[in-house]
Amino acid sequence: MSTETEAPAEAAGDTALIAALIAAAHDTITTHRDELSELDRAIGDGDHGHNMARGFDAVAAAADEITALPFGKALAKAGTTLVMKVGGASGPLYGSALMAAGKVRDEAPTTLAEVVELLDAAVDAVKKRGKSDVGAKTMLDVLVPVADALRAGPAEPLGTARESAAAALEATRDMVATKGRAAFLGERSAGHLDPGARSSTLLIDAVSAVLEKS
Amino acid sequence: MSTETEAPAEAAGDTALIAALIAAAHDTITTHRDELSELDRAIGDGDHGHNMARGFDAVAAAADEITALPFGKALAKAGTTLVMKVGGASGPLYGSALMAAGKVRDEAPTTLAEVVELLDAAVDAVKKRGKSDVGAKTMLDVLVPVADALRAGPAEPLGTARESAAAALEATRDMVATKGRAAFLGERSAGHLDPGARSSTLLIDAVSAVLEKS
Amino acid sequence: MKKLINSPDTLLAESLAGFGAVHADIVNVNLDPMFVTRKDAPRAGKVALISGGGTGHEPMHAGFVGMGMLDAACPGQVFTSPTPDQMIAAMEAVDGGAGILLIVKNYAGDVMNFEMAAEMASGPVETVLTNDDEAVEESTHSQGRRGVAATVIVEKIVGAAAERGGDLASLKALGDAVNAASGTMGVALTSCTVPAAGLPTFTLAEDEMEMGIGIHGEPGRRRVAMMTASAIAEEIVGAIVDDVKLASGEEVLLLVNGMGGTPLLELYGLYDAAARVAKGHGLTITRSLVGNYCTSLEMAGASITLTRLDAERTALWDAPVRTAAFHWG
Amino acid sequence: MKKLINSPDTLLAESLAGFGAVHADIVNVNLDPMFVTRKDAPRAGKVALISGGGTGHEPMHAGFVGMGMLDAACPGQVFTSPTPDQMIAAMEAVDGGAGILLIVKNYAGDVMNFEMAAEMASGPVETVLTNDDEAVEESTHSQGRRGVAATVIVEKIVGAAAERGGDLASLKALGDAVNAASGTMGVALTSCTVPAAGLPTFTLAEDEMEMGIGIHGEPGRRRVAMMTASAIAEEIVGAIVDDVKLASGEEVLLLVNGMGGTPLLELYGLYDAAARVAKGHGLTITRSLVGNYCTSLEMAGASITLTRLDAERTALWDAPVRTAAFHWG
Ligand SMILES: Nc1ncnc2c1ncn2[C@@H]1O[C@H](COP(=O)(O)OP(=O)(O)O)[C@@H](O)[C@H]1O
Ligand SMILES: Nc1ncnc2c1ncn2[C@@H]1O[C@H](COP(=O)(O)OP(=O)(O)O)[C@@H](O)[C@H]1O
Ligand SMILES: [Mg+2]
Ligand SMILES: [Mg+2]
Ligand SMILES: [Mg+2]
Ligand SMILES: [Mg+2]
Repeated sequence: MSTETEAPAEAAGDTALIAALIAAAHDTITTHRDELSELDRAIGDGDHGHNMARGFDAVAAAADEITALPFGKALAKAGTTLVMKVGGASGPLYGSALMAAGKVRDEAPTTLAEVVELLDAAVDAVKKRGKSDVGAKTMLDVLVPVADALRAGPAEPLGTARESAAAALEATRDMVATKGRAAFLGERSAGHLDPGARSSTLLIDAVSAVLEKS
Repeated sequence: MSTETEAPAEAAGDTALIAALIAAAHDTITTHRDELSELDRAIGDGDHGHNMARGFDAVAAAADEITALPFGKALAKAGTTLVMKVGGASGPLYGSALMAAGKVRDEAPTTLAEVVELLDAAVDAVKKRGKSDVGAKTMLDVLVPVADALRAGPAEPLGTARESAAAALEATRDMVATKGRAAFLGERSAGHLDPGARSSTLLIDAVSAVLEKS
Repeated sequence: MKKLINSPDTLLAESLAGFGAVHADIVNVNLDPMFVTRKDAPRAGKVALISGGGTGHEPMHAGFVGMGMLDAACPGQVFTSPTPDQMIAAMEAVDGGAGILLIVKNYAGDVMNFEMAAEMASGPVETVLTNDDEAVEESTHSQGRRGVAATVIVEKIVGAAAERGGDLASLKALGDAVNAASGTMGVALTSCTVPAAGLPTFTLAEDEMEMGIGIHGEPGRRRVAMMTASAIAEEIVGAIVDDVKLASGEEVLLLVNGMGGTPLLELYGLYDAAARVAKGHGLTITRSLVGNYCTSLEMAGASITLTRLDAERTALWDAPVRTAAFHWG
Repeated sequence: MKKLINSPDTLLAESLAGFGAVHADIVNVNLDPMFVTRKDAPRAGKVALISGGGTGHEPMHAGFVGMGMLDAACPGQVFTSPTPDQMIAAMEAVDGGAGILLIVKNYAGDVMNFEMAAEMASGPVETVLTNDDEAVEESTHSQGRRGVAATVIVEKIVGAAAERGGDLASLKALGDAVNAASGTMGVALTSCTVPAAGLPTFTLAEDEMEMGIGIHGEPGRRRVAMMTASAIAEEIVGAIVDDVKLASGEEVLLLVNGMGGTPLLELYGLYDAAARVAKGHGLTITRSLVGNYCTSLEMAGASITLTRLDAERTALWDAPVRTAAFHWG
């Protein structure tokens, strides 16, 4: 993907892109399943990796159906699938995020501005569904900084996304959680990465890698 | 105590003897409470020391009442107290033993033969109550050999009682239990001393020590 | 991890199948998606009560499905909220045309999943959020307190009111009121082990306990040296009395709830201690419950709940109930 | 040792006091000597059923005192037989003039203590000895098999028959028959800890279980590597079917009983496995029970019991019962 305006991807192109995105997301979540649950064991209930894996297994299983859809509808369908399969907090959050992003437009984004638009829609949905905002030690503490960094129109958007995600994830370590299960720990939640922030970072890395090749 | 016939002990003498016997029995059981429970943990349910201590605590608490009785009645009363306080298998067994021994005659035994008579009555009661006999890895495997050794009329009855008890106790180690909880272990009960045999040995030692001094 | 299971992956379905077979006179069990309904659902003209949440708190909630209590329960994965598809299917199965009341424990996951289901529902839906856990500081900008054992009491009392024909708005108000009149706090002596995780959620030393434990093994107020039953009762009952503002002379329900791995012998002893403390605060215990009702897998520990009673709540508590876990009246 | 108690010495009295307070509508509790009677005892003209045994198996036996089941229960110290003074006091409290039936689990201590009490009693006394544990080899010269979870079934069925006015001889015969028609075997995943001892009775490695465990932590048939629920069910149900000679086509009651530290989630899963195996043997499961009924303090594990049913036993099982632990009909 370049930062310049390109011709809209064709339907066939979307299919391949969607398939690649699904595969990459599924792959990274599966690979890091135990790490995510381990992080969640420290400040939550130890199931985040298993929740996410259950959800992305279902998305991967529905790949044929999803890839046949226009990009926006595909996002929304993946979101619904997550909602219906994940359970826990992360299901409605990631699900609502994808459902909202999918509503922005049917076609795949072709400019950085359009990508930011999708991200913003996703972030808004997470905020609304989670009644939360940045600083609560959640996935929003990765998603928002990444959206902001891309909004600034960096020269190397993929590198910027990855770097800002990594830095933002690390920044969740010192935060005291006020939302989600980790909030029950109060001050004791500090000193650990947020599992949802980590899964967001993984997904951003996976998407970046796909876009890099496409 | 000598092996020769003596004049029957007077009431006052009985009181002192009974008091000394109660104190000695109570003392040895209390001192070895944890050891007895430890033995029972290996092949039973780990409560023999606690059971016996509960019983002899009650006997000691009733010492004033018991020592006021003629020797035979005192034995019987101690037996009833054990029955009502110990619970478990050892309560009815030691209780029936003392109750039966107490019925033999009112006066304290003054000859070795009379002591053996009491022991035999006690052993019979245990066999009947426990529907058991020697070789089942129980207290009978100490009580019977001691009675037999004394029946032979040894020159040093107290030493003989102690030695035969110690040897008999040790002999329970290789036995396979067929009565009591240890029987549930089958072959696995071999290799451990029987807790009831150990408490019998302790009581025989305690009684011997009292008689030695009297 | 040692558990009496075939595998963590099949446990839920097998357990639910077993539950359905044992209680076939009371419930229907649906395995895909997973939900449990009362045998005679839907009840025309009756508000349908639905609860649910992660598995691992048995008998809550499926054990409370039946006449006089819940119309349906949706079990999620262990300690994980159920998903909207389960809730929607359950709603359809039990909807009697008088609206649906969701009883939801206040956890982000449960709240959001039930919220999505409610948004997708066609008829009127109200939600009672339970948040009785005194161990968590209440604060407006945070997640707020957890819903724990008082959920059982809310489900029983509101369930009885629904059975009597209460309408949706009044049931929602009753549920909120009972929740507000309740406080709970728990202690853990050991951790539980989530089957899929295979490792204990936390560890406690041989002389430690966690005061204020959550029902998923979330840490509590503080980790302390083992306390006696009386000292535990004193701290917990005191915290509830303060927060719920229970005044001397008031009538209460006292629930001593086991976390799963503590025997009844100890729970009744803890009840004795808690009752003593409650009476010391001038409270009159008019209803009692002791047992494993809102558990945390095999965790050793217990929670104490006090609920302020009045004549109506007492009558609803006593009202007939026929579920796997509750059967009286 | 971590327990929710004040001290091992006060635990029994405190727990029993709590039990009495919570179930004051069903039972009377006497603390010295310790025994529990049904509220409306004595029942004139009714045979009085009395059971008892060491504490640590809750809800057995006090939880089974009430209409349709036991007239009295005598709790001993933890895992220790109660004493004759308790039994005699209980007999006097519940004697309705029609005789007394003792239901006693076959342990040397229980047998001898109840025997002494029976010898001291004035009226007619009969005893049903339960010995359903398949893990122990039956043999005439030995202690014989242990009484375990089928005791619950004997108490329920004979209790219902007594409530209907059965006479002493017929109740004794019924109890003996139900016991003979039952078999049980259990597994332990962890040990329990007797409060007064303070240490686990035995230890199992992280991958071991004890097959054929007793309800006091007595070792079983053998120590084995952890097995799946299905494999456990296969071995246990197979052993019972063989021993009780259950033939294809027969009707049975299937009880999956928790040892205290295993959650309902697993017990229902084990039920599912056991039911499958029982059906594989051609049996028809017409009655079921799952839960913690004959426990071993906080031990993790479970036992499976099968009892051959007939029309009479089934009707007696279904007959009304009002105790702390059983309430139906
Ligand atoms: N209210 C919320 N807003 C935003 N993110 C949240 C919120 N609650 C939880 N999260 C995110 O969800 C993650 C936990 O997800 P997961 O473990 O799958 O669910 P659960 O907490 O129900 O077990 C947290 O690490 C956090 O990033
Ligand atoms: N049938 C019996 N005959 C003789 N002695 C027995 C019998 N059963 C048990 N015992 C003795 O009792 C001892 C156990 O006593 P204890 O631990 O107090 O009772 P329980 O076995 O009921 O816990 C055994 O070590 C054994 O010596
Ligand atoms: Mg989680
Ligand atoms: Mg013992
Ligand atoms: Mg979760
Ligand atoms: Mg014992």
